[in-house]
Amino acid sequence: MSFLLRRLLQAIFLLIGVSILTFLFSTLAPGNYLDEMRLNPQISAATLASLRAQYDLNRPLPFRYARWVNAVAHGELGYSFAYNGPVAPLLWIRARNTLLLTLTAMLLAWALALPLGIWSAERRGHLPDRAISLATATLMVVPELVLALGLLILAARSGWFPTGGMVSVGFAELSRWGKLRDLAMHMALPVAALVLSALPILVRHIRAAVAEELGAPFFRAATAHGIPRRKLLYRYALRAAANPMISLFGFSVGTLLSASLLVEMVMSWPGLGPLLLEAILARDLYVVIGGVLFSTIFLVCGNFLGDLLLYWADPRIRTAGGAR
Amino acid sequence: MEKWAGKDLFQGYGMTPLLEVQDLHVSYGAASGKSGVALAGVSLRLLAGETLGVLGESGSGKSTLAAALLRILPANGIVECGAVRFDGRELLQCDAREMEKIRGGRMALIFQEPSQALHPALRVRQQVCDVLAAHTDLSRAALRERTGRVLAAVFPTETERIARSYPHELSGGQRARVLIAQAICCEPALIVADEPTASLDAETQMEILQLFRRLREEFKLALIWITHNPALLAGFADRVMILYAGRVAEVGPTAEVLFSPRHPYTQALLRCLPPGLGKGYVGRKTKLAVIPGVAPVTLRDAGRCVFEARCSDRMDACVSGEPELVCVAGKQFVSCVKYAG
Amino acid sequence: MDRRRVRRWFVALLVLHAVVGGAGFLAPYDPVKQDREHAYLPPMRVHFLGRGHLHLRPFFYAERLREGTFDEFEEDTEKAIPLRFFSTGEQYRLLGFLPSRRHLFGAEGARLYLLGSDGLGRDQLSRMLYGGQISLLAGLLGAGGTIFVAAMIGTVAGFYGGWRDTLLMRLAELFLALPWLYLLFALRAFLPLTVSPLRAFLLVVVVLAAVGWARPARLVRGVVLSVKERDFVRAARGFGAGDAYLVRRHILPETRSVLLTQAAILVPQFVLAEMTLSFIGLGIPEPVPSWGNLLAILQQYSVLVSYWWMYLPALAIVPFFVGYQGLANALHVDGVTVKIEGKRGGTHHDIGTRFSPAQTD
Amino acid sequence: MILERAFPLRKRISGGLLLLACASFFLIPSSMLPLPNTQELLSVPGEIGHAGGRLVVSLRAEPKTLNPLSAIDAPSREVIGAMQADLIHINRGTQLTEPALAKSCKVSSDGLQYTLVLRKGLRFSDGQPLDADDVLFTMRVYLDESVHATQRDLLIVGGKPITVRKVDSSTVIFQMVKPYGAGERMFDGLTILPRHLLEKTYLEGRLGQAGGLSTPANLWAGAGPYRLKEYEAGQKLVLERNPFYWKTDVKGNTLPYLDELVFLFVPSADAQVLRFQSGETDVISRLGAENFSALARQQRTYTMTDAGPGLEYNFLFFNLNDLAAKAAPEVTSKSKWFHEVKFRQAVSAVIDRDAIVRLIYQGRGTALWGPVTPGDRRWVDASIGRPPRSPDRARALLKEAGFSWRTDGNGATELLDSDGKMVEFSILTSSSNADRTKMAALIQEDLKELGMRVQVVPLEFRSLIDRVTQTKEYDACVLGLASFDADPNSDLNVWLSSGGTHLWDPSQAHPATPWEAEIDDLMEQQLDTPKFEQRKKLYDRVQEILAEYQPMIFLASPDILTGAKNSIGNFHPAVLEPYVLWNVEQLYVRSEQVSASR
Repeated sequence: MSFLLRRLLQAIFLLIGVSILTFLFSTLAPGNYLDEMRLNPQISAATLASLRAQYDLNRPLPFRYARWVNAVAHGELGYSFAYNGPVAPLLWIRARNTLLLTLTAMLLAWALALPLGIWSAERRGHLPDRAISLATATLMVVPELVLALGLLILAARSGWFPTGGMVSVGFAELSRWGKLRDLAMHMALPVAALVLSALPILVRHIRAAVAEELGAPFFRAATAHGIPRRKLLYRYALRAAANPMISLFGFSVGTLLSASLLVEMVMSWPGLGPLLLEAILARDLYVVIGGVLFSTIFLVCGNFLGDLLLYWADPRIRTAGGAR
Repeated sequence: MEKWAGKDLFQGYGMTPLLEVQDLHVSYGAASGKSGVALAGVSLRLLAGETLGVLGESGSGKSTLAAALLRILPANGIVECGAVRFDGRELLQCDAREMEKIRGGRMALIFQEPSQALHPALRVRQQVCDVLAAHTDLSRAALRERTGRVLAAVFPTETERIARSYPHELSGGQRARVLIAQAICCEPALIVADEPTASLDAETQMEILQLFRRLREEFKLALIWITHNPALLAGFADRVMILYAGRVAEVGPTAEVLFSPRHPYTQALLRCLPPGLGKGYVGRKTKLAVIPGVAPVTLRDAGRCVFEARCSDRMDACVSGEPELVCVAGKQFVSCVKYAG
Repeated sequence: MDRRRVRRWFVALLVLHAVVGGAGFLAPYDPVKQDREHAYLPPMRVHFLGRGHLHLRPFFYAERLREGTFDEFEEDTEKAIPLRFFSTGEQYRLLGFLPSRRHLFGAEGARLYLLGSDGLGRDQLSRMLYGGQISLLAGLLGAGGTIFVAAMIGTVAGFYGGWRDTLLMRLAELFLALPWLYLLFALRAFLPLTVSPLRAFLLVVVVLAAVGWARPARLVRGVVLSVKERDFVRAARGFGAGDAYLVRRHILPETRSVLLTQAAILVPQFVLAEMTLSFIGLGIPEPVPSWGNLLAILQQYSVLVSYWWMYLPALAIVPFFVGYQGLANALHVDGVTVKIEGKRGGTHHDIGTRFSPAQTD
Repeated sequence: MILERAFPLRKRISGGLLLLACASFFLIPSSMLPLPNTQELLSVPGEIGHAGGRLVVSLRAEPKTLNPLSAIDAPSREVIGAMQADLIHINRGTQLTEPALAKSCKVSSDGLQYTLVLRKGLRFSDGQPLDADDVLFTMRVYLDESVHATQRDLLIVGGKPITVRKVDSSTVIFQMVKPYGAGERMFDGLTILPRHLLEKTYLEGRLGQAGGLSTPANLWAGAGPYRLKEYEAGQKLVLERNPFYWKTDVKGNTLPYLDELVFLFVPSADAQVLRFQSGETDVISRLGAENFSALARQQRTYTMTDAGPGLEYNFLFFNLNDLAAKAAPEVTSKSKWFHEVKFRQAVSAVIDRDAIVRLIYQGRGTALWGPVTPGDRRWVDASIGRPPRSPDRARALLKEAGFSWRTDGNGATELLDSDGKMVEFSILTSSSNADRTKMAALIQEDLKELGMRVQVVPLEFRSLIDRVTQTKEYDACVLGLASFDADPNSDLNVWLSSGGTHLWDPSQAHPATPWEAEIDDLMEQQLDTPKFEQRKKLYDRVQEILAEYQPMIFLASPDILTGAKNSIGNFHPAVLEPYVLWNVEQLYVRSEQVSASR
């Protein structure tokens, strides 16, 4: 219980730290939301000045931060300059869309990476391993951006998949099955891009971790006891190799909200990514801070999950008292 | 002179051996292309219920022998030639599935270093249970029940606590007992124990040895007991085999090999025992100059006696060819030119 | 275990780096020199046969724009231009200091675009070669720095645990959570406008390294945490081994495989990070080429569908990345075997003593 | 629930009518109320189309608001343009004004009074009538300082806000203190707001925040061809046909033709191209030349159209701010070069504008020597010289200004100023605009020929604006501006020395140079001059001064490049925003496609 409490406290401190630093960075970054209006000849300096005042942009940083904290205390995340409205509802819907995408991608990536990594580790130095190594190396070389674009071109050329968005224009008119199919078709490309970019890293880590255990004495001992190969690999080796993999898993949960920024941009997936990037470029301060806080919360949860899993998977840590 | 080869050696025994190894050659390949020979023509026979002690210094091929018998050599280990007949089956010809059945089933291996031979993140009960599950089709309940019985056999007290523990929560001796439980749970005909007590203190060693004695009786076990400590074999093994550089230096009944060794190597080996253990060999503790990496062993055909360089009784004949095992007295066989011809 | 494989990859990488290092000699032209008549010129064909008979010296035809188009060219078969090897051309400095005018090949009368030209008529081959210099330097420096910092922090956190662990890991989380785009904008604002491109970029690489440590550090910490509990470490501690000794002899070697895997991932990642940076205006500024710059242009639909030779820089990167990963794998396998044979006690002492692992690192 | 909420409303209606009103309220939905016979509709020329169908358009970013008062981003303006209407409208095709909600406009002889008569029977998209009170309300809102309406500055003429008064329910008179040169054009974009929906919000002081995208469709209305149907965050905005629209085609069919107008949010230009290419969107605009050619090369079911030169002008400008305060020696010496007219003229002379047009716009653009592009047909000054590129002339100019050359160790020439300092500076560009970065690279190479050492520094857009308008720490910058109207007034803030967009030296208290003072004078004069010919003469002079003193070195103007599926009828892209949707009420899907897409 005290363990949980301590993690919670740490999480709160982390959130405070992140919010303060984000505030700080945002002030250090040159320009502000109103700069674009500066280039609009229709808008006079007087109007700009009054807008600045309205948005508190000429107030000192601590004042703005205090205001924001106060708003958060009242369950609001601040106000979007660009959208002229509260931040929280803006973020919620997009966070949901992002999660739909990244969660699917993450599960799929792990589901693929585990057998591939283990197989590759088992056949270390043999043809399958080499083939997998080459494939992961190649995938790693291809930048995520180019990968996503390549998939898009493929979609455009072949016409098999839609080239972006989350649902078709006529989504509302479809049957339930049609809707599901439509969503799946739209998800196929971004998920593929995310899986392909995550896969090489996962496979390599899993391979490295499992390969280490395959030569371990306990593994040979278990072999000598005639435990079937499949069980050996998926239970003994995997379980023993869990430690680094759990860290990685915690990380992939933690980055669920932020991992897909580029892919969302390219595939015009209505997630947090495009919103945040646009907000950063437009200096829409509170949207950015809100978004960062959202992803921080996920990161905290991911780490927490990772710790819990580690605690569960490695009894040695457990007996050490969990004092970590 | 009787040759140590083929069946003739056991004619006197008058029964089919449980395990018969013939002319086993094992080498380790390195990706650099060179390969090293770990076993160069080892042959042995074992009867049901018999205990064979295998004695040798580090690097003599003891562990390779154990691994080769169960075909769990590391990926770069290759059985070059030879035959391993066990229980009427040619093991080197079995497919992977058959081998899985035999390992831990009819033939079990007990690893050295009990602290590392157990999975660090699984409970003891689970690890024993997994072995049982691999070889039987028992229901969950039956598996659990039998696991409990097996554990009770090695841990008369505190059975339940130990069953629930993780390996790192146990003492060295307890871990060794868990390994034994894993090995005996499917009532094998043969257990290969690779220095099972090497890392234990003397008292625990004795306890484990005691346990083995009991189990040997109870389950009619044949045992191959690999060790570098001759003291453990006295009064425990039926016969002793001395390995040197992947070759059998000497083999014979325990008492004869330990108390009247013929091979210069055996003699040297026993000379470095602590005083008071072997009578007649109490002397100055002469430490063997073990030079790792001086390796006539990497050669398949050394063309000379592999011990020649370190031998105190060197003769000219030592370099003229590899000596063959010859019978010197009763069931005692030695590979040394001194006794040849 | 596999000294030969390690050496093989190492030599392969060395050759690749030498190629990039010798860009001045191998590249026929100055990478920033524009040729406004030949924008988006596809790779030229080098001919051996012309007008029915074999030529001793390979030659190519000058190309000119097809009437009324902006990116379609045709060969001017009237103008055959012989290829000259070891020709004199624009001045360059080999490896940054040796001035020379000698190029592997060149031609007089028209420029030869072996790999085509970009939107401003700059030679792609030259840009690829020169671009590699900056990108690789950035990748190596960045990854080296990151791994160093990560190993330090991860080990300290994992080994000492307690408040140090908490502090460092919270810090890592903080670093992972922050919107770095902002910081980079802010950083650019603080930089003077006209720092030399290389220096501006190296600075950003340093920042990236400082930012990038969080993830490998966490992985290292995970490994250290579990290694710390292994018996041989406990044993060593029991023997009275000091912290420094333990870390050096037992903990750090165990983290090696994770660090190498991370390094293998990081070098390419840092090369690619430069592309993202170029995209937001923080990378190597135009017109200086870098692989990031050259790839960033692929984001344009038109380039992606019309000018296939603009993909070629991606191919240039492949051998390097494959090389790095091959090297890391070879080292990595090595790391694993060290552990099996060396540290986990003498299971295979008989092997271990004879095939002592190659000390490759 | 509905009853309870409806009740207080009905209470206002006096006793006897209550029952009747109550009945009609439930029986006849307001949208079904018969239209009065007296409705005066505007009939517009063009192809006769078919009713029905759906048009899908992509927007580069999500619109931020539906509220015309606070919309400043292009996507919002594009969406609002389809939902709202103004009294007098600038026809994007002809670039001339034409009647819209107002059927006539009379200007008094002194040019100070505009009498506008509204069409009869006008209704907002929710069926409520639109009359003079709505116009008064709208003007009141726009002029209210606390609302921060972006249109407010336009409505202040001669330092005084325009006043409005109502004559009768369909006639209003706009009164100003000084004549206004652009005249009726100022009414364009002044969308008439529905008083019945917004007055309460306005009085509560929350009008600026109203009209967020999540506004329920029944609480938002306009007089434009389409009305809000639904919004899905991050994905799309769907508009539906406004049944009360006031235009018909020449055959008397009510407009608009389309049932639905769908805006998809596609956050990158290249993704927009892809979706158009794959047929997911029907029209595309704001295309880069390379993407345009790439699409044109594989056109199948769509046709690409080059609408001709637009109003965007790209230019290089030097930092001409008075930086005496920051008297770092290298800043002052740079400032000295930049303030030297001959230096700027030399730079202009050596820039290869044809190469810019060829390499960046693939020929789909025009080289510029002055600020007005050929797309601005009525205002372009044809007499401005178009000297070809001449490094020799540039060198002569530099020599006259006291610069000299020397050869450095590597055999390259270096330009030195009269103090022997090497000429070295940086050019900022927006990193998100590939075209301008490329322009800067071309200029860099051109200037190398004069021995100038130039570095291109691509910066993220806001950082760049911050440098140019706030900190003023820069040497030179490549930027582009797009006039939103073909009238000099739209660029007033760029040319007036007091203007915030007077980029090279913004917001001056007093004109820093005589020629800037002259431009100020000329611009003020044309503002008060109602006659086009006179204004043109004044503005021509402005263009000549700019071309001579080169505070901005004008480079090139891209064509407006668009495309549409072959099935879209009445597609006539214009060079004014919104390039393809300006006649959205007339766009239609050809009949075979309507049935096919269903």
